[in-house]
Amino acid sequence: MDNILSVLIFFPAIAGLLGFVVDKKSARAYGITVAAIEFLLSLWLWFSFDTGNAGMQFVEMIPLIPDFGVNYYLGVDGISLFIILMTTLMTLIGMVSMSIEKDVKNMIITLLFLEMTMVGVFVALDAIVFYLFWELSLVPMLYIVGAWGGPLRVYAAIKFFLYTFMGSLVMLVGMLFVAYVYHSLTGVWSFAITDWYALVLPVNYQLWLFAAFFLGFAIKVPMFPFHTWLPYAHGQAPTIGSVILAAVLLKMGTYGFVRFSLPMFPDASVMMITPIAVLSIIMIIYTAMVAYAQKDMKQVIAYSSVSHMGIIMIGIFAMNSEGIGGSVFQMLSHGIVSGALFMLVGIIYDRRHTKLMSEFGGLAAVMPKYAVIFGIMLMASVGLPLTIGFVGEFLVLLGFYEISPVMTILAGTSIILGAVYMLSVFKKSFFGPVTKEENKNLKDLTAKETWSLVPLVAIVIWLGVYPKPVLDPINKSVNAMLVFMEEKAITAEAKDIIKVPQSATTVGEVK
Amino acid sequence: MYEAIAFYLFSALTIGLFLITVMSKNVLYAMTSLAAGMVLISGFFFILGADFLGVVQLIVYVGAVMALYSFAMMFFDATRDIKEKNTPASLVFLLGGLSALVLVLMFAGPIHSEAIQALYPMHEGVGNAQDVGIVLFTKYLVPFEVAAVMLLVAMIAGIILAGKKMDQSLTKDTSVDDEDEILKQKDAK
Amino acid sequence: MEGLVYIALFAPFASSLFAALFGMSERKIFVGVVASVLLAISFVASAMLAFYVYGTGHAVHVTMMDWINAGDLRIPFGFVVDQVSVTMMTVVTLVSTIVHIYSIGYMDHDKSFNRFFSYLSAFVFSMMVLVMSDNFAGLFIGWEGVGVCSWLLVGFWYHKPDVSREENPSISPSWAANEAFIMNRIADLGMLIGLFILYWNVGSLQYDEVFAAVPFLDGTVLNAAALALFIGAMGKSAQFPLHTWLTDAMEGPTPVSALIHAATMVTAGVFLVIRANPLFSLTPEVSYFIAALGTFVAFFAASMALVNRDLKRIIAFSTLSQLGYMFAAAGLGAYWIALFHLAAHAFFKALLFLGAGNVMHAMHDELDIFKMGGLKKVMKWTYLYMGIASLALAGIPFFAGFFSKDAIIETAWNEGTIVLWAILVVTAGMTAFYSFRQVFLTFEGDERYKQYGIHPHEMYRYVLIAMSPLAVLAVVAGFGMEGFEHFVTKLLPDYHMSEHTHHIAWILGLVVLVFAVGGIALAYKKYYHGLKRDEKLENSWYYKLLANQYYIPVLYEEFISKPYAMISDAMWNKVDMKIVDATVDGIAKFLYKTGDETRKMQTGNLSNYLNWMAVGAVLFLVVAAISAAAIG
Amino acid sequence: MIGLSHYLIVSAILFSIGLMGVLRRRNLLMLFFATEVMLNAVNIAFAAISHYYNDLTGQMFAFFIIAIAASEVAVGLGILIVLYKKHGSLDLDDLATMRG
Repeated sequence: MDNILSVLIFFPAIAGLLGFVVDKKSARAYGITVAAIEFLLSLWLWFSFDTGNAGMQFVEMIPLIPDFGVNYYLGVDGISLFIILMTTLMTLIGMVSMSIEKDVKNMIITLLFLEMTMVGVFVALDAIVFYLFWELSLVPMLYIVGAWGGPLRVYAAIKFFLYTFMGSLVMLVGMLFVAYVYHSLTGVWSFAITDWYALVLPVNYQLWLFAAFFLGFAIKVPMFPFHTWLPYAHGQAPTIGSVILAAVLLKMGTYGFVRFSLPMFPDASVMMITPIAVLSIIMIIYTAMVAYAQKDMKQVIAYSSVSHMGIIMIGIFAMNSEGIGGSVFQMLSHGIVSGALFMLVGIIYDRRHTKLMSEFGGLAAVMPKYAVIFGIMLMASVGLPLTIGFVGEFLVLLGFYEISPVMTILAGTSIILGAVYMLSVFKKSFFGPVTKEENKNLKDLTAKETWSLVPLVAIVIWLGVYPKPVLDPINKSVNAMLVFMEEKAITAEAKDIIKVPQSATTVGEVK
Repeated sequence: MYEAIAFYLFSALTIGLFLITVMSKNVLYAMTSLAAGMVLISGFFFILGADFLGVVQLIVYVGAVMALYSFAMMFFDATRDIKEKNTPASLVFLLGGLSALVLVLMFAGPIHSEAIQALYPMHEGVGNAQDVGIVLFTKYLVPFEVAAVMLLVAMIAGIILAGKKMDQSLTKDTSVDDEDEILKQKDAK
Repeated sequence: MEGLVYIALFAPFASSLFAALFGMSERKIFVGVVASVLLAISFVASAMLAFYVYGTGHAVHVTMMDWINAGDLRIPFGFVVDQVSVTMMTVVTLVSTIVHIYSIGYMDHDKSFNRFFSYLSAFVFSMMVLVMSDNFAGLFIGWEGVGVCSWLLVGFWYHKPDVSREENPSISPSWAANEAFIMNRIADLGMLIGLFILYWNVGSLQYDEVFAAVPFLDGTVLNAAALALFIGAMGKSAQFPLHTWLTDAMEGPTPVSALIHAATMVTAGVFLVIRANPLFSLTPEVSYFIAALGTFVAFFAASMALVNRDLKRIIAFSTLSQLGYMFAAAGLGAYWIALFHLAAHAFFKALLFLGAGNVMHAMHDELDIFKMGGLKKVMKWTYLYMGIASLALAGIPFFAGFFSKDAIIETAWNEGTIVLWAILVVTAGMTAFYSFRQVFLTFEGDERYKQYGIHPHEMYRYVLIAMSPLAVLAVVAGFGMEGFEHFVTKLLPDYHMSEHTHHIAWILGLVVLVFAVGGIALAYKKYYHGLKRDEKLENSWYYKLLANQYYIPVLYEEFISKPYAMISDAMWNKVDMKIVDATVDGIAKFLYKTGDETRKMQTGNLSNYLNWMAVGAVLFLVVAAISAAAIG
Repeated sequence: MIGLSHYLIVSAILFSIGLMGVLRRRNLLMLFFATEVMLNAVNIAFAAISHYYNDLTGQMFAFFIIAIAASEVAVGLGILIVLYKKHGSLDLDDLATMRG
């Protein structure tokens, strides 16, 4: 299976096309089967992944527009591998847990197309192919929010689409410019990211390009002050939409920073550490406070998502292996935990048709299983050791401490503020007496819900206790990236700040 | 010296005449001054040594175009002053003046002409008409033929538009009118 | 020996999982029994390890597996059983075993009986991870783990509604649980920062590597690291200003208070300081700060205990006060004395709490000592236990507390910190007074409970038997002091009184004793013969100040919680909606409006179009002219 | 001595006059006149450049412009006549039927 990546991309798409002829009643089963096969394929990808190799693997290259160096160029490394796994897993689990009654068949097809674009973004090694999937991913999401959303769905969907689209257009200009510079320096057209990595750009070019890419990625992340589309999108999206949005789509932004901004513009990245860190810290503290003020349970999770993305951002700009590795790990952790939290909110919404916390209270007594799983996810969200949330957050803060202790302390308040809003949600919804009559006879988790959540709980604990199988490949690729970033950096400042771990400099040493 | 005198004379006259064309309320005055201006422009061409162009200018503009205008004016009531709601003069003079100012400023500046190379240089001792002819029928043959076809098309179009059945509207669908009338008749019945 | 380490560590974990299996089902006695047995196994393993370490003097060090490897960071799940950790292990498992057995009786009417055991065992597991870990990250796992278990257990009766602060100072169990968790998180941030400082300066978080490297580090770095770690310790050990959660945590079931909020978890901060003694002994300023803060808290907490009416809160304040003593000792460099006081305190304080639990059980959850009195008739065993514990707490000779507390006070004198010494001595007197005020008000005097229609009864016999080891230890633990010193100073720096102090030791002891006995005598005089309320005193400002905990919880609420909620709300409604989002929408609206306005250019009149075209042409001309001028 | 600039300036002034005409007039016929003025102004510039750079290209352009102007007049006048017949007026304000 040399072309496993193409299979991963196009299997769901083709299956989605075939889905049009599937009977409406069996659409759901069909979707779950396809998603399950896709997940198994991605597992196979992991098992055949050579963990000792830090470079790109399973590379595929087919020329698309040879005159301009546009190739269908795919590959995975330790950084993207697990995000792909998470994508396929969350799609599968999202489908299993899906509670939509209306137009299930269309939803399944949309989700399968969405899966194609998401996998495509994470495996693309050609900027044009990356951009193509990046923009394509907007369409199914637009459709999901706009067709199955709440009362303000059209507003939310259009806001989501236009906002992210605007950012990515600027990014496209940046990409074209990089290709132009590449052409003028080497005489060859190329859109391959791996070729671009070799490009040493002057600092002022780097700054401009960094800004262009930043806009595209930052809106997607979404960084403060570009975050306001997210609460609307989450607030209006159906549960499955929120799950995919929080788990995967936001990761595209942070993944973009790791894949493009850092290795291509090391000097600019180092120069931008302080502004980005300041934005991220504002994002962490400010959105944590906003989350605390929310009355709607889903909005709390939505804003907490933003807050956690801030942690991921500062980790990326820690410029050392601990920070970046921690960030990539935190992407997975946030994907799984926030995805699960959105699913949990969806479950209570299905029962009560409200997400206002004032409508709940005392649910722990009525729905103990639900409360337990919610509690575990909550603890993972606030970064409790031995859950998946801790590893990433710890590494990120540890990594960033080297850059700036003061900012680390400020960013570290996330562990306090996170606890404040999360515990307040838990207290308002689950603790206290059962006051509302409607809540007295709520059904606990059904088998379907349990089976979609239990794997996530298992992963949350497994990766919290034993993150090594995931952390090692990530680390390897991050180290390799740092090595060439340091080599490539022009300014002395950047060379100084980019810190290659000792274990990566001594080649061949096995610890 | 004569060239300078001629230039200034022609300049002053063309500017004056064209101003009349633009400002006059009477179509006849406007057309007359336009024709006169065009004659003077051909004068410029002669000063500049573009004899053939000057002649063409005279024939085409002063001859053909002006004749067309005169015929056209017969359809309109030419003696009457045109009543029109002119655009506010301030805007006109602002824009016109501004463009004149900017253009003049640009053209008054020094012209860097070192880089310019003649693509089709004129030849010493050869008449202008000969030069033009050679270039026109070699390098510009295709555009020339296209222009010829265009003129032909324009001629036919002019004839069709203004020619036969001039008492009938080309835009109104007469058949519809007929139907309307039939309907009206039916209603009347 | 490795096997024993794993047994000691994982028996509580197994117990927790086992109980969790039945977490949502009916009360099953065997769950409690199995949990207690597993805990006892853990205790036996710990005790065997203690003998092994005592006998051989070698520490047992095991590394289970890698946890986090990233960059140069290597964190394994490694466990070390040395003199310090084995002491803690033994104390923790012993007290836990007793508390587990006790809980079978205490929780017998609770429908969440199984869940309780699951949490309780999980707590013990976390605590074992905390004390046994061979690196700071592992310590942090345990540190947070006990925090979560504490959250679960304090909020165990989560179904109780929130009430006003006047009715119940801790509002509700769930409120208290959240408060405890959040306050601990504040401190945990400090602790994390400490870990970061150590990592970036040493390159490792393993105890042995860090402690080997600290002598070579810069003074500022050491001070920062020590201070940051101590902030972590302040949270867990509820030192001022992060102390309010401890008394509120009394909302949890009493066995929880005994185990977590008296004997084990709250001493984790002290344990951290003792564990990191190579670091703290290099930072005299920070250490002195620790000692001073400890002394202050000892006095501060004791003062609040003087007037409190809530049985459990009095004991909680006394815990706080005793933690202050421990920090004072650790800050002054007498690490082994601090550890000894920690162990001794664990025994008698757990006993005291369990006794209080008996009273509570008997009084149907009534905690106001003004409503008790004369309980000795029905509860003589409990009276005996609480009496012993109070004597030990008050520092009456030959009880456990006497030896350890006396040593701490002596240390303060020895270090020449006379102010600290004086405060500690006065506090010793206050301790004696409030302990016996509580004992006398509960067990002696008139039987006030009768007017509330309560029929108290003694606790089950097996519970009382289970408590007996604690009682014995509270009496005799002090006699093991020399052996203990010999044992732990193999690892910890030895601390000896100077010759001079040694000579006047008996005078110092006598002074403390006079204060202690004086306190008891005062309590006897005032409360032994029943409650005589003094309206004037109770209305005086200082009485109210003490009774309201110096108004600190109210201040926190008024100046931190409420403003935070207000600012958060403003951030959402004003900033996020009105500024950030409005800007985005504003841009969109601007574009839309522009389109709407410019649409009016489409008049359909050719002349207007021509005008616009001319405007455009002229603009282009101007631009061209300017750029030409700029280039030329 | 008369230089290229002189011709260009005259051309510019004539062009601006034509532009003013286009702006000012509402009568279609007068608009045609103004357009002719502009076209002729440009022709002067072409001829002048051709002369001063000794290159025939300018004159070529002028020829084609004249050709186009002639065709434009032919077709345009035809349309004007049709319009006049239909509306009885050549005033643009009366012909504003394209309102958006």
